[in-house]
Amino acid sequence: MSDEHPLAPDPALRILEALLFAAAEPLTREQLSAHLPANADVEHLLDRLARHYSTSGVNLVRRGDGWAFRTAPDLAFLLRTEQQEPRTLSRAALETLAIIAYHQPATRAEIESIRGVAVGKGTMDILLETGWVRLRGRRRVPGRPVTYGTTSAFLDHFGLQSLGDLPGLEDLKGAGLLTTRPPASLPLRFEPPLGDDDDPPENPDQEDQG
Amino acid sequence: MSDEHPLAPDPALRILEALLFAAAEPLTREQLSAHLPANADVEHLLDRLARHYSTSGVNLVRRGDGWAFRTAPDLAFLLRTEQQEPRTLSRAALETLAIIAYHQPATRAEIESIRGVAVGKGTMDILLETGWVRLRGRRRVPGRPVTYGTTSAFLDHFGLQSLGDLPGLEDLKGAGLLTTRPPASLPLRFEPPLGDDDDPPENPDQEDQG
Amino acid sequence: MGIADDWLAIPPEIEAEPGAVLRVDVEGYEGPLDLLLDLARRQKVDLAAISVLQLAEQYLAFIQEQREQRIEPAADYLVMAAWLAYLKSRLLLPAAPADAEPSGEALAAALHWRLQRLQAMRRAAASLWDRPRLGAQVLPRGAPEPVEIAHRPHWDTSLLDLLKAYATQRERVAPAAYAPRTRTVWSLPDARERLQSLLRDTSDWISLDGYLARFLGDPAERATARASGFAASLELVRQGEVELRQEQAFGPVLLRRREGQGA
Repeated sequence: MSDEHPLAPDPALRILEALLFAAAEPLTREQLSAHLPANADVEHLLDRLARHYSTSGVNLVRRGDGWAFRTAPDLAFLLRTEQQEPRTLSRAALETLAIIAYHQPATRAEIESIRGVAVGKGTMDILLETGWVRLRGRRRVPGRPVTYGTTSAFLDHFGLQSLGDLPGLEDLKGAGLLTTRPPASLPLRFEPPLGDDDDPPENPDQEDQG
Repeated sequence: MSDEHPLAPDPALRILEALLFAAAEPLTREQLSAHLPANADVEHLLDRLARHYSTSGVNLVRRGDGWAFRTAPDLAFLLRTEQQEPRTLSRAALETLAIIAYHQPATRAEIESIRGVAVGKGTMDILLETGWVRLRGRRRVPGRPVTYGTTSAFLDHFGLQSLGDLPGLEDLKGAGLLTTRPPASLPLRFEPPLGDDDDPPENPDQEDQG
Repeated sequence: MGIADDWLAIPPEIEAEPGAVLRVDVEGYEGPLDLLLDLARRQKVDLAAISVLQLAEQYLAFIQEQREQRIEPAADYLVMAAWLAYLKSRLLLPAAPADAEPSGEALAAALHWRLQRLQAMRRAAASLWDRPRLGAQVLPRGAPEPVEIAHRPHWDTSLLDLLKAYATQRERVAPAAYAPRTRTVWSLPDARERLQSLLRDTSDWISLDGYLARFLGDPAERATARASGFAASLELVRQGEVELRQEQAFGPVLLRRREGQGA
């Protein structure tokens, strides 16, 4: 296999190549043929050029009436660079996340009843942005409120194999994080605070929306 | 002859192709290799890519530390109708640019002694504004005069791989015309702006401050 | 410092003389070197083969011509003229044996070199400009696809932060079992009654603290017992039943039943 460019012999293709490369906008067949000999078959030349570039890092693509070179779609990732910026969760977001983790699936009302304050929309948006919280479904109660749960990215980030690895209340007390034992009236982890008329959480497979 | 692109099998070449096509400015080897596997021989890949495009309507060219795709110079006739002359320089500015290019790092006094006339402030401003000339540092002589040199945009604009490609550089060197003092055969102190106690121009690498 | 060193120095400001000749840049020339180069070109020979003497004469003639038209060339042209006149004299007169000044040939060679260098730079400028230039004969990518920078937040939240947050909330909402501590308080009538029953049996001075110690097993009650006991003893003094004595500040408080009282 040679690295020699197979287009070399055809001046018309070289001209098309240069014109399309240098153009700020897609060029129409008319614009292109103005630079070619009168008898040139522009359509055919464009097809050849497109085929030639089809496996290349750039492709010749049709855009409306015109033609343009564009980065091959599978290489689009090259044109994005990611910059990490360290950020800290607000206390409200962290507390809300903790409640979702321990009480999922949890509705906003349930989170608020545990925290004792309203959960701001921004807080929930940030948690969804972290990729640690997702919508799980809807509770089968009047109003069908949305329920929230954690994602596998949550487990990844916090180094947990499964949700079952979250320390229980006794563990928290043992670690000195809890000094009093919360009364049994508060729901334990993984037990959504179900009212008498609540359905149990649905099957997550049916419930998942993402 | 097939129109199939012979580069298809090599993902690294496709990546280079896409990156260089997408950029208007030359990209350095470091910028490119950031997107390639650690063991990739970027220099070799660039050579292959340049050879591949050497007969094409678009060429891969080296510009100082960077590489860029540019339309083939022999197709200039195509573009003349499309493009307006982007920039013209006064004779004084062009001469000053040439003196800086061939004598860099050069002080204003050196430029003036070559041209035999003072360099207007406007001339230097225009050259700095083109982005082709930059301040390089200061000469280590009394008064510490500023020195000027050219930029990579200068190489890009004039289609030079490196400063070594300046037209006629070797001949000028051989004829002793690129010194700021007359050759030793001329028993004359000839540069009024510089006194006996001046150092010769230093090694540019030592002198550069930015 | 010879004149050879001076001709390129920044010329001193020449005072304008009212009504005198006009001082102007020589039209079309960028300085004396440019003028010399142009005169050299008119010799229609290669610069390398040019006669410097002839060039000096042409220059001086040109300047003279200007002055005859009552146009005074700018100072640097005149400095060059002076230098060329000097050069000419060095070239024409034989050098004295002990002459410290450079020879006319050396001066001529130096001028020659300067003219060649200027001409070389002019040619270099022209050939630079004749190259296929970017934006004129060579074009970059017309529709560059700029690299997007996606800012990906990196959350520095640890599992410990999470657990603390959870524990804090659970504690915050846990109903506190608040039981006010009940304290034994001696009432004044109690204290009085106990003092009376104590003093009934003796007529000696007794220490208030010592007496309290007898009654109280629980040190927590000592403060209230002392306060109430002391207050009750004052009351008994007022009623004439008891005498109080204290030897020194903060010393033990002693009390005794008044003679003739009680049993």
